[in-house]
Amino acid sequence: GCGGGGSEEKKDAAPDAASEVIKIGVYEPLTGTNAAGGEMTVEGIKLANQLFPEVLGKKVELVIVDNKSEKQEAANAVERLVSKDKVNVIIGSYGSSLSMAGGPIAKDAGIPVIGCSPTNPAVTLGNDYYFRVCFIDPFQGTVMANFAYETLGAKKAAIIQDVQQDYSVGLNNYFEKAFKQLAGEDAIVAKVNYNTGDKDFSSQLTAIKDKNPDVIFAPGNFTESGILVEKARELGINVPILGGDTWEAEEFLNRVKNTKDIYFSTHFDATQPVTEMSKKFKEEYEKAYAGKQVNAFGALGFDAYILALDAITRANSDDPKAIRDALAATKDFEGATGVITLDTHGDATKTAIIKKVADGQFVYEGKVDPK
Amino acid sequence: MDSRQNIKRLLTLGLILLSCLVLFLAQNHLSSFVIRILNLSAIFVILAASMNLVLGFTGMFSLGHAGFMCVGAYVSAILTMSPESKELIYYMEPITPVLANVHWHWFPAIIMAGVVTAIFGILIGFPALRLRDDYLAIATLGFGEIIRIIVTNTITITNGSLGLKNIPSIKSLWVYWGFAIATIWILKQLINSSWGYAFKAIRDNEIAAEAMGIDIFKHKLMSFTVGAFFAGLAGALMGHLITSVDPTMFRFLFTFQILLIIVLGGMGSLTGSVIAGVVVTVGMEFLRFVEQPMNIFGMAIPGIPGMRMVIFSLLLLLVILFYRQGLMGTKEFNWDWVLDKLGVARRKERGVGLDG
Amino acid sequence: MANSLLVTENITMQFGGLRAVSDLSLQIAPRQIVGLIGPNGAGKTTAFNMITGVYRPTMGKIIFDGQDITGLKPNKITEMGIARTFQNIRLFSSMSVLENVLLSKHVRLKANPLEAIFGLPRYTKARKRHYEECMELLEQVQLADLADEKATSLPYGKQRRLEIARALATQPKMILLDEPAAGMNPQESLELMEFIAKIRDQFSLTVLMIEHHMEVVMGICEHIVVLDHGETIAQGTPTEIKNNQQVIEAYLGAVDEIA
Amino acid sequence: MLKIEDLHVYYGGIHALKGINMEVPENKIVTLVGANGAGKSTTLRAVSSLVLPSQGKITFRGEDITRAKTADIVRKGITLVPEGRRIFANLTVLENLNMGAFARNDKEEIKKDIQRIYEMFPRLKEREWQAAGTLSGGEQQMLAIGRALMSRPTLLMMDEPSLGLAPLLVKEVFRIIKEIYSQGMTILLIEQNATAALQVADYGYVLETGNIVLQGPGKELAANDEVKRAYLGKA
Amino acid sequence: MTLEIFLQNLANGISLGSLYALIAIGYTMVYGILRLINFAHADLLMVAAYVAFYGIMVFTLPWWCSFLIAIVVTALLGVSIEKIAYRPLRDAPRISVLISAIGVSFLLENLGIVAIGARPKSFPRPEDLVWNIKMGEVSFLSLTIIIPVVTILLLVAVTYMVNKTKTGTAMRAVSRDFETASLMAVDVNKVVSTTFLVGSSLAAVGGILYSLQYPQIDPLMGVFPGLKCFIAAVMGGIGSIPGAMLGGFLLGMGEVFLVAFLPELSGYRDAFAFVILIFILLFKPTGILGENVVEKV
Ligand SMILES: Nc1ncnc2c1ncn2[C@@H]1O[C@H](COP(=O)(O)OP(=O)(O)OP(=O)(O)O)[C@@H](O)[C@H]1O
Ligand SMILES: Nc1ncnc2c1ncn2[C@@H]1O[C@H](COP(=O)(O)OP(=O)(O)OP(=O)(O)O)[C@@H](O)[C@H]1O
Ligand SMILES: CC(C)C[C@H](N)C(=O)O
Ligand SMILES: [Mg+2]
Ligand SMILES: [Mg+2]
Repeated sequence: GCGGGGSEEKKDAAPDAASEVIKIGVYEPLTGTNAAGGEMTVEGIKLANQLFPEVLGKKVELVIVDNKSEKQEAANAVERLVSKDKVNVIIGSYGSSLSMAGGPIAKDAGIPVIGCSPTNPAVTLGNDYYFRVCFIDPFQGTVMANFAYETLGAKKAAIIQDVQQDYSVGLNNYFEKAFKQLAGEDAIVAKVNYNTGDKDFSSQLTAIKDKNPDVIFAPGNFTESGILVEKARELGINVPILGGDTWEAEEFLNRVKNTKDIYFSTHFDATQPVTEMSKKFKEEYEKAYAGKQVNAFGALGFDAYILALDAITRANSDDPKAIRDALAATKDFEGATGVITLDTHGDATKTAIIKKVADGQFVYEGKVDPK
Repeated sequence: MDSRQNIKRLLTLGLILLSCLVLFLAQNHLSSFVIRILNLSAIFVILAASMNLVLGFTGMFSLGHAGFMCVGAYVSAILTMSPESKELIYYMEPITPVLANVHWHWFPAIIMAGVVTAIFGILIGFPALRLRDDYLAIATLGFGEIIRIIVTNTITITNGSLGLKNIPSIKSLWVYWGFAIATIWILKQLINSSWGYAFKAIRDNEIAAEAMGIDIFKHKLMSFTVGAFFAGLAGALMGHLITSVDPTMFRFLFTFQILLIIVLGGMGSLTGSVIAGVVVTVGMEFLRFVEQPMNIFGMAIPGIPGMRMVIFSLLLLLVILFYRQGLMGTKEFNWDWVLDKLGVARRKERGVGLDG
Repeated sequence: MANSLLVTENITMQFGGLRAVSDLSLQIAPRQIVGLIGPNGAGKTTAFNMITGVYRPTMGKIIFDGQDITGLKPNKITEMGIARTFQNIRLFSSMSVLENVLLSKHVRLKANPLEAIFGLPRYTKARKRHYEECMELLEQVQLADLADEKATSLPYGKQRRLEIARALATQPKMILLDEPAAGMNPQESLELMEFIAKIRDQFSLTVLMIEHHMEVVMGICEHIVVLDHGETIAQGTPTEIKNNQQVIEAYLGAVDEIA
Repeated sequence: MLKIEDLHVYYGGIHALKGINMEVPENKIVTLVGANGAGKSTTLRAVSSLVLPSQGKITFRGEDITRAKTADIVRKGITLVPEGRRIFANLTVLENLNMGAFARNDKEEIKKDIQRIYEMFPRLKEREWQAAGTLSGGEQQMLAIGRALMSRPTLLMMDEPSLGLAPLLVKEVFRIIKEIYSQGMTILLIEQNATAALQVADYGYVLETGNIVLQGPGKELAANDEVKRAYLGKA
Repeated sequence: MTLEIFLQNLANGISLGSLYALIAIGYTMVYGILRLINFAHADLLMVAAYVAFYGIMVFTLPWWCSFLIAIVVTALLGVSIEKIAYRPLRDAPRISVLISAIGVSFLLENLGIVAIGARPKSFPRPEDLVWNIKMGEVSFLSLTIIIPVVTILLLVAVTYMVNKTKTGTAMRAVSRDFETASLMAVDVNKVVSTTFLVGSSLAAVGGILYSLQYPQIDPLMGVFPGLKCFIAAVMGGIGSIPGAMLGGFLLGMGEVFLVAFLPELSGYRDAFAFVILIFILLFKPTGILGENVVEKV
């Protein structure tokens, strides 16, 4: 009939029960602006697949599609996974907005998705087929505000945000709220913006320098952030600079390794194994990808995969609906990044790790458990 | 009316019925993936055809299409999203009360998206259309980016970079292709009309066109505005297809993508835009296989992300270097051609679009 | 002059430091053929450009058919009844001969685009009528058999004629021709001369033309205006001009066989 | 000196030259006359390799120059004054003249030649530093000829040098043609103004839609009835 | 705003502005001759950066040697691009050449992604080239001085070449009329190649300095500076070399001071570039120093 809005699906039959393999679809940005993050995540997923190639006695087949860091491609990718490749469960995607583009399609098709690192709350909101193995930005923002106020003793903070990144804007927003609560309404002395792709931050930083904050909160893509932090030091801004989980990347480290007082929250630390799986992950990762830094995104990709297998085992079925139900019931699952319990939204309640840069390395600084 | 006219009428009617049948069959028998790709094709067809009006037919080198899409996408999204959704989504700063409780049906909302975008088109056209060639190109590209940046920064209306989600989803081929066919028909009628010839005259020789009594500015603005209208429409449809929008979707690179479709199809050919719109959209999806791991003669080749864009750019270069007219040049599909092929007798008549 | 169709009152065009035309005053009666001559760069084309609205005169006034048209846009002026051709041919290259001519009717079309899109009768009828008028016009200028040819594939001489036909299709009262015989050999020039005389009679036109071919100018113009360095150095009948010493010095040169 | 044999040129589907045979002897003025679109310009353009013939042979002093590079043809001594002047509007008069001598490296001689051109056209000397685009039509034509002479051609081809010029200037142009001819140059001239052209020419060819239909000494052609009727406008 | 902060901003503005100017000059040169917006110019920055990167990091060549190789490779690449992708389209409509340029640009970017991956790499900063200078409260990198100096030297060299040498005159002649230039015995292809050689070398120098200033390189790194510098070139009047210089400085300074004086508007920084561009074009439709090429009727 004529008319849109209808959301009932007729043809997308669930994968036939008798199929020989279980398919896990992966949609990640492998090209475009977010490619680096997608690449790290996929490394973790592939590693997990090598270690655990089977479930329920069937072979697990990964179907990896590139979403080009573009929303319409992300939507196409998920549609393709659900209807052409007929996957049983999906993993993805680095970047909350890409995840939001894919989410509704998976939901309509009744295929569960496990996000690795999308931390924006809106990803799982109103979508009971979307889960994630990471914590969310409100938590992360609060953690960093507390850290700044309590541990670093900061009274005045400056904020730099990438106005084009929902992640950056969202996280800053939570930080701002939490920090104001702790240090008073006037505690944010400067708030300046930049755009994705910018490389010149000198004027923003000069403006901040003028305001003399005790700490700078500057979450964003590690590409821009690396240059930003380096520039800040060049300009003689020596106060601590704080960021979020995206900073855990080799590229960022390379930029800032000669500086100090760089802190960020993340999901995982290889030197502080929290579970058996953490150790295993670290060992295997170093074996498989010699020369690369063990990182949180790889770990999260790894966790998403093993959680999917766990859910399939618990459901004892490859039926997506059954897998979804099993995922929703996830409790105390031991992943590489920690013990994962999914709440009613499908978000992981997990410990946040704070790391800092010292001696050219990311070093464990502390951890904050969820309340 | 001679017999040939009647035959053409019948053929057109037949084609319409056939399209309906095809749509009906497709809607009911194709997988949702294929349907999505076809829907996306329809959007690109609208985009390419409307940009072709401006670029190919009126000769204005305008690159603001992505910006116009952005406007359309947001207008329709904000008008159709449920108040509850809005409350949920606008968590940084609440939406302005004026818009908080609007909740329209998608059809008027999409039309409204076109209208609002057309108004933007007029506002931008007024200053920009005094410029020409590369200067016009860079200025319109600039306006497109400015729109996007404004959308990013007006948080109480657009929710800024967080974008919008939970936009009511439309999946039906009928809607997308309905709009696409209507667009093509309207543009065809316009292009074959006296106004269409005025556009082409401006493209061919502005000074002479003006000397023949054509108000250059008015006609340019008209073409530009019509182009903006349909771009807005396409943007709105894009929003309903993906169900979430954010400003980064509408970078100027998106405009280039449409530009490439036009050139591949043939500047100044609507038929070309339609064919290339579908071929490129479907082709890009088809080309995914080059990024999948492959087994060639027992050799395992890992998937290389980005490979299909390499192939796409190579194909583009080959077309432009060796087949620069594109698929159709400035030719259009028409029944005369078909009938000639079929050997149906033809009375001498002139192709000046009097039936338009 | 009360019965003049076109009057220019001391029009002047200044480009930066250059005064391309100064104080040009023309009075052209209906159905007259007037020649505008002068050395290269004298300001003839500039005078045309002022009259047709391409440039706005720095000073002076232009009255056409009793109305002040100074500074109106070219399309408005065309609408009011002045059409022109160009020194270098400017046809619409993507269009056929017929389409080139038909385009000139756009300015006379009384309908809106929506009527055109939905094919409503007011539009289709007008269009049909225009089509017939244009075909008739092409018959008159002997281009009818080439109606479907691409305009720019025509031989040069015919392109020039088409340009004139296209100008005529706007239904002008007056037509301005800028060097219509340029690039024609003497024989072709003679044919063109006859053609201009013919259309003047047929469409009861007023003609103002720029031309360097003296056979044409002297043969057809009833009145001649001579410009040099923007100044009007002489006006009068062909015989007067031919014998004007100043004109001979500045423009014609000593009379000999090369004309 | 220049010999063209069975020259065919196509522009896409248009067969512009259909087998032209002609010859330009040393130190003569040869003229090509014909209606618009007859193929006169095309012939000269083919000699300069600005269009490539599909068939035929062009030899210059016995050397085959068909399809040689334009720049090399100029170096061999054939220079074309193109239709419509085509001066470099953004360069000064002096720079235009220097461009004419682009192939040469004899700086001193170039300077002398420029002075000679200035003697020939005192107007150009006055405008030495002016951007050429702002010159009047007649001055531009002088410049175009002067520029061509700067390459010290042995064969100068001129395509409608009097186009769009006022009568006085037309006379001037013909005076110049005679002058350079008297200095020993060979000239191949195209003119719409057939009357004048045939008067100065030693030999003439009449072109009609890509074919040579008549040829003969200039004065003879000028007297030919057919030519008179078709091109000279005299019965 | 204190004096220090003002001086700091000035230093920031100068280094950004001269970087923009340098890249804009390359755009303008190519545009001046071929009337072509050479989109691939932006990607030549990237190529130069990667060649220099691999030279230093993988082949452990001294930095000056790597830079030299990078300039040569990029220049040759630029010349080849013209030969393969633009020359065959010389008599085609301008839009075809433009599309070809976009195609080349896409190809270089995606080849880059396929061949070296999309992840950014850290560009090395040779210590004898980059060090920190501190003058009171004002602190800046040596690059802040090096970049403007290099830019001005190159500007002078290019201006001299275009206006005073035979090749330069030929370039200007070719820019107006290929055919007539060839009638002057000018080898048009050679002149165009030379233009690309110079333009691409400028892109290479720009790319290297850019990577030193913002030492993170990835296959898409050229897109943004490419767009910005193109804007700068248009602002100054595209085709005009001093115009490109002026546009580059204006844009760089403008951006820095916009954020400096109105930090709350820093999100509009990219829009700002376009806003001044459009503003300038409205008053001077061919840019500040652009020639007014009115078509004579
Ligand atoms: N737009 C303009 N800007 C500056 N100067 C101009 C402009 N248009 C014309 N001129 C100058 O004004 C003068 C008159 O030019 P115009 O074209 O009117 O001459 P003309 O009499 O038509 O000459 P010709 O017979 O060669 O066509 C010339 O010196 C010309 O260079
Ligand atoms: N670039 C071109 N493309 C297509 N056809 C062309 C081209 N140049 C010339 N022609 C055609 O070739 C034929 C010969 O043209 P050519 O210019 O040689 O004529 P001509 O004798 O010099 O005429 P004119 O007196 O107008 O200069 C004409 O039919 C013309 O239309
Ligand atoms: C910046 C992003 C790519 C990653 C981030 N954690 C998000 O949720 O979006
Ligand atoms: Mg004139
Ligand atoms: Mg000719």
